[in-house]
Amino acid sequence: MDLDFTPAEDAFRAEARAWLAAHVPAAPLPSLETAEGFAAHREWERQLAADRWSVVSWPEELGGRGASLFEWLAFEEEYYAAGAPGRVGQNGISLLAPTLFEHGTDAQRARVLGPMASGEVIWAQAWSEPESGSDLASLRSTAVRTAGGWLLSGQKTWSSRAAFADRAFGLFRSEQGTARPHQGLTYLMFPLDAPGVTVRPIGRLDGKPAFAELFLDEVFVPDADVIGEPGQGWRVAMSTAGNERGLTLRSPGRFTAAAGRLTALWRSAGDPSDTALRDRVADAVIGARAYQLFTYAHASRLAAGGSIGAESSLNKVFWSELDIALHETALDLLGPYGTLADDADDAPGQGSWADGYTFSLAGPIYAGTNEIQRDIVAERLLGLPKGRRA
Amino acid sequence: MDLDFTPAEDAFRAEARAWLAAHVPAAPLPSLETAEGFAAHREWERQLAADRWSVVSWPEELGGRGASLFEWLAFEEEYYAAGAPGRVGQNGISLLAPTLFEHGTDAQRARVLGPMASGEVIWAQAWSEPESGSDLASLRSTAVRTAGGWLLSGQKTWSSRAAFADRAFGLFRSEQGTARPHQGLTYLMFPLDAPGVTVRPIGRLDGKPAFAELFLDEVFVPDADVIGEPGQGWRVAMSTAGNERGLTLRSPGRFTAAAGRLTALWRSAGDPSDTALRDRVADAVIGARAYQLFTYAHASRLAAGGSIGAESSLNKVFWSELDIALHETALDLLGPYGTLADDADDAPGQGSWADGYTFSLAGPIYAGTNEIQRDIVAERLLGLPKGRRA
Amino acid sequence: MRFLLSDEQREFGRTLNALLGAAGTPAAVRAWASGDHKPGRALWARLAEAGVFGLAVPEEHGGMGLLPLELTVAFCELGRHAVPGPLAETVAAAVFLHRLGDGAAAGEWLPRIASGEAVVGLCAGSPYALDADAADTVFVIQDGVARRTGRHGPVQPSLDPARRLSRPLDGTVLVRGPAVAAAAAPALDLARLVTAAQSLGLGRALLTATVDHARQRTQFHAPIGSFQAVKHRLADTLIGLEFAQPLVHAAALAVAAGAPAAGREIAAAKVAAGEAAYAAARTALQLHGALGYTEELDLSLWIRKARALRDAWGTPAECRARVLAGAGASAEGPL
Amino acid sequence: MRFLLSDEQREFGRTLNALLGAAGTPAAVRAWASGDHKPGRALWARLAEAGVFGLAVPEEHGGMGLLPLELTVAFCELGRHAVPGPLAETVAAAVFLHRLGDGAAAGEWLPRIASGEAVVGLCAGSPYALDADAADTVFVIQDGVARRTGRHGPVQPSLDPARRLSRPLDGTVLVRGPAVAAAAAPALDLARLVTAAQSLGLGRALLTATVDHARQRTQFHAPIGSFQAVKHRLADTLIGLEFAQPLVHAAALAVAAGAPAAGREIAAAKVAAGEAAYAAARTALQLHGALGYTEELDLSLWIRKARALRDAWGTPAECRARVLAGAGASAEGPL
Repeated sequence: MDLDFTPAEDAFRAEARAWLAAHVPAAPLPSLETAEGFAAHREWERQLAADRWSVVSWPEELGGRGASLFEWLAFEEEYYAAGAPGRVGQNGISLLAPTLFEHGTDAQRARVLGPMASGEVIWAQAWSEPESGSDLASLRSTAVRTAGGWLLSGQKTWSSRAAFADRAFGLFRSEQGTARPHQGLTYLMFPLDAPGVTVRPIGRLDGKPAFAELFLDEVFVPDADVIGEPGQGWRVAMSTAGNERGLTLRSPGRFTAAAGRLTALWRSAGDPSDTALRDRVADAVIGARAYQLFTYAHASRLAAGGSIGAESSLNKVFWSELDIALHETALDLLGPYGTLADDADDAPGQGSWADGYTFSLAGPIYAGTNEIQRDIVAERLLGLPKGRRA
Repeated sequence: MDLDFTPAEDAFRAEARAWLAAHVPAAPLPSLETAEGFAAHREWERQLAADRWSVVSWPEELGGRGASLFEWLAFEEEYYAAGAPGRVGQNGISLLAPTLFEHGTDAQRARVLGPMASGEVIWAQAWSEPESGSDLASLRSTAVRTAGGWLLSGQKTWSSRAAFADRAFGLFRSEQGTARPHQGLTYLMFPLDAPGVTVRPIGRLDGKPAFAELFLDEVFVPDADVIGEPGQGWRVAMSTAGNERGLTLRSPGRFTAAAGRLTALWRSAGDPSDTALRDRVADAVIGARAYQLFTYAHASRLAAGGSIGAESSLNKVFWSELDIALHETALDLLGPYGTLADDADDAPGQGSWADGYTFSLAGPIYAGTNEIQRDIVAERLLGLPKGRRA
Repeated sequence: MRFLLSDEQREFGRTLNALLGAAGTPAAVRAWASGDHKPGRALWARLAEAGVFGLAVPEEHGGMGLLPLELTVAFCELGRHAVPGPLAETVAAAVFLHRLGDGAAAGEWLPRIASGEAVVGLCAGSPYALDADAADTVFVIQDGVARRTGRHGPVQPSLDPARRLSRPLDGTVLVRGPAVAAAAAPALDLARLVTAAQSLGLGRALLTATVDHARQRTQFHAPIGSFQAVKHRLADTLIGLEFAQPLVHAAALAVAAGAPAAGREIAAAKVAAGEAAYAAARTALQLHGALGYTEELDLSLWIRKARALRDAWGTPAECRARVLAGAGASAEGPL
Repeated sequence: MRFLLSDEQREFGRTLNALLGAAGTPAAVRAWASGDHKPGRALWARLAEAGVFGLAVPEEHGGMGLLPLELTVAFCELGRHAVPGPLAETVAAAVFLHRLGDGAAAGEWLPRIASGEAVVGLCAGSPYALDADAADTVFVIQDGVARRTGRHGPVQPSLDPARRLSRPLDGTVLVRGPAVAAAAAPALDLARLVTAAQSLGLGRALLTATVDHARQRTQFHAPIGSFQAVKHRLADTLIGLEFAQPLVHAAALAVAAGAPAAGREIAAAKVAAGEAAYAAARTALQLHGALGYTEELDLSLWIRKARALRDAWGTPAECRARVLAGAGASAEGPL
């Protein structure tokens, strides 16, 4: 058992660190949730891609560096520690790409992944529907067979950043009246500027249009944009959902960096004799370290040929609660400045705490609510009997 | 709206305070959970009764003082503040007596209440059975009709202090195969030294025999010892259960006194700059005050002719969690002395924290688990739909 | 003892509840947040008419004397409807002016506060004044000096956009010296008390909305309110609020009686009500799911306010310290 | 990186688990609590035979050198079976003696620790020594002086009767001066580390027993483990333990590597493991209901130990302070 990176991994980390030090913008980019900020972040994706830092774990021929899981973790640690911008390409890279690697055709990969890696095409997810939140299998949007493809109709919602994105991916009901709701779903990709698509931005709690509703009215999608077999969408999607909950969406680097910033804030602004706040800062540090180490253990298991299943539900509950507690602590530390929005003149300089706080509040909700995750932990990891939840 | 006691109530409080100051033993009595301590506590009940302090809210002709609810609350505040001994007669006084007042016959009241008030007869409850904890209606012990009475058989458990008590009361199934499990139960009183009764003490977490199992083998009980109608035991018992959860079993005086002792401990042993502990001490004080005021509001509603139903479930959850948090705080404050048992030579003098801690841990379990209470709060007070709980 | 609101007090609360329920407060909150104070000022006038602000103004200035209990009844309703504006600040300023002994300032402002003509800011213990851009004037208490100013710096957007924070600038000195602190103490205590009451109402509204949602929203073929995890979370939210409420009322009684423990009672009420309402907001957000995370849902106006009220006029930490700063327990109570 | 126990380490844990599972530890714990140390000493000898105590003793004294990771593996199993005795104290005393540079004491005691002949107490930072009545000797570190004693005051009953606390008395001075503190630091860190590991195993056992109970116990015509409130509480218990475990292992690696952050890593592990095991005990008690509240159930032996281990060799507050006392975060980690 060890926690040692290889010399090659260390070199990889050092190269990433140097590149980030040279390229991360000195001033934060404008908010990702505005047209201006979206464009700035897209440009940042282009910059990352130009030096092959946008998708380090992809094969070299697709613009990556063939980075190992540990290299990817090291990169993420460096990325967050450097205070680099949020990844506007994240939905495509961490949700769609793994699905394409596993279930896509060569042609799809060749066509989709390059522009995804470069930020030329930004992807939005289109999972949820107004009546299907936790109960995702109850989707109602339809895909109806037509010549050479499918016609999509219905309503999707909570589509992150769809207001500015280029394309979207999601599940649609292609067969009615199946025995179980998970059957008869098809996984499709579609352009957000296609005829029949209406995108209505939705304001987040802090007013920023962080997601959108999509209204689809007979939107044509060619067969080439179906991923996997028609009707098998649930199975195809589950690998993506696993990714969303598991390793990729919330890399430990995010929390180790945040805990580091919190510690710095506490050392500079906190009262060291205030043990109540000290304990909470320490808990954030301990939690971030635990999450990092837990991930290292999982990565080691994967590297040794193992797999991860319901364990990702442990992750989800842990990081989402850690994230809220960490940001609440920061707000309490900052006192009257804690609630100032990031675009306030007086906003505390040491990182975007208010924005991060608002964002953290979504953690226990999205990618499967924590209630659902705890059910999964109890039933699949502890073997407790299934119940009606009620 | 006011929080004022009347001059008469103040006089009552002052009289109680004076009596307690003169009579509360200087050194704590031996543990209630030993034969010696049980006897000492029974003697204390006799002393209370001799000066009419054992059942202040009962009518004068039964040994009480006809105290109003507010006088009773004031008495309890004084009682706990004075550090007076635990009430070995409590099960009879707060669980059985209210049932007798409501459902008993004059003859039963005349026969039972006097010796109960004087401590001559100490009562134990016999509710739970090995397979019936939260699901009390699933009782299996039986009462079978016989000439002039009933024959009780079966097993009861978690009967507090039954190891030393004289008599017990509980529910028995007198009809089999009723449509609903709550039907066909009968409420009976029986002597613990009757032929056919075997009492097996059970050690509590701290080793003290705080409760017992009762094995009943055709124990004869005359008709005179049935409370209410045979078969109506559930309805009869529910008034007692309401009492257990509601006002009487955990009077606010217990928590206001404990919070006061905790504050004194913190002032003497605590580090005032240790805000983490300070906040927890403050929360105990706030919680105790909230519980006291909540009870005053309930008492005011009762005095104004109102009634209390499912609200007692709010009480139960609140005081039981307050009690644990308060005692955990005390243990943390005491550091290495916190876990010393009360009979340790070095035990901290300011009250029996370790014993109180162990006792507090039972709070969320007995008198209806907090899980059940939260179901009741959600369904009856918030109107949420009933579920299968699973 | 009759620790229950009187019929009149209940009726007063019901009247305000009905008034505010019919007044379209969410639209007023949204306008306020965007800097349009007109609908909010109209609401303010109606609240004054209903007698809210007069509850903090002595009779000689057109008010009803200081009635702390009635103030908590009113502020509970103001919180229940997420009414915008420097509400706590205005009533606290009234107390401050009355106690300050500056006859001119009191004569000028107290009648206008009572009548609802004046929206008044108060800045003390924080660099920011709430809603100075909407206020007719702002009183500033700092370093033993009381000032009055009409100028303020740029509005600082914050987590609750309907709470518009800015730094008061310049101003005229009203009074210097120990009289300032003497007048400030009861004023700040009152601000804390009514903020606790506001939290309580806010939390009640959040709980009601969330219970309604949980009864209606169906997932896995059942209303989510039938899931035990949802039930227990809502039950805990109710418990938090139910046990905070008597603390708020008792604190108001202590203020009315001039009890030495009043400051500690208020601090206890503030911790309990502020934390209960914040927990209610977290519960509301979680159980509404993504829906609760949008500003489109009116509920967001309530959710965003909970944390700000928790910290306004005394953070939980400050209030906990205050709870223990004093005489200590007796048989009559732990405070 | 391969942050996984090796096959050998796993096998070592399994062997101990099997040994202890077959050894009837609950009876030994009950005997220990009543002052009869014979079954416990027999268990001790078997653990020594399996190599447990040699993991803290240098080779020249009959041990295997200091192997912190293997120690955490072993102590996790000791905790899982609630093994009684001054376990952490004996291995920490070994480290202390080795570092102290008192050749005579080391030569006398280290071989006997490795072989299991000696049960050794250690008293530092607390007035009490654990199980001095069962120990062959007790080392006392106080005010820069290291003493050894065979005498102790009366046993003080405590919440965990199987942890017998008493004050060490008198004794012979071994060493005075800065060498004592220098030797004590790594010893006390090791005591803290293995106590964390012990908590982890204790928590695992509590969770397993409670899950089994929840699957079997029926109320309202359903296993209580099908109720969502029960499920979620058990899920949270698992989460606490799962995230504590890598902290324990990483801390052991840091000790083995002599890393400057070792003390902070250990403190982090101790907070997480101690609190997770205590939470597991609270969960076990609550979900077993009255049954869990009896000493008759073997589970009580585990439940009672959780709080004592949470506080032994560093309370959560002390450990949290230690986590922040140091160099601080870098991209590689927050400690």
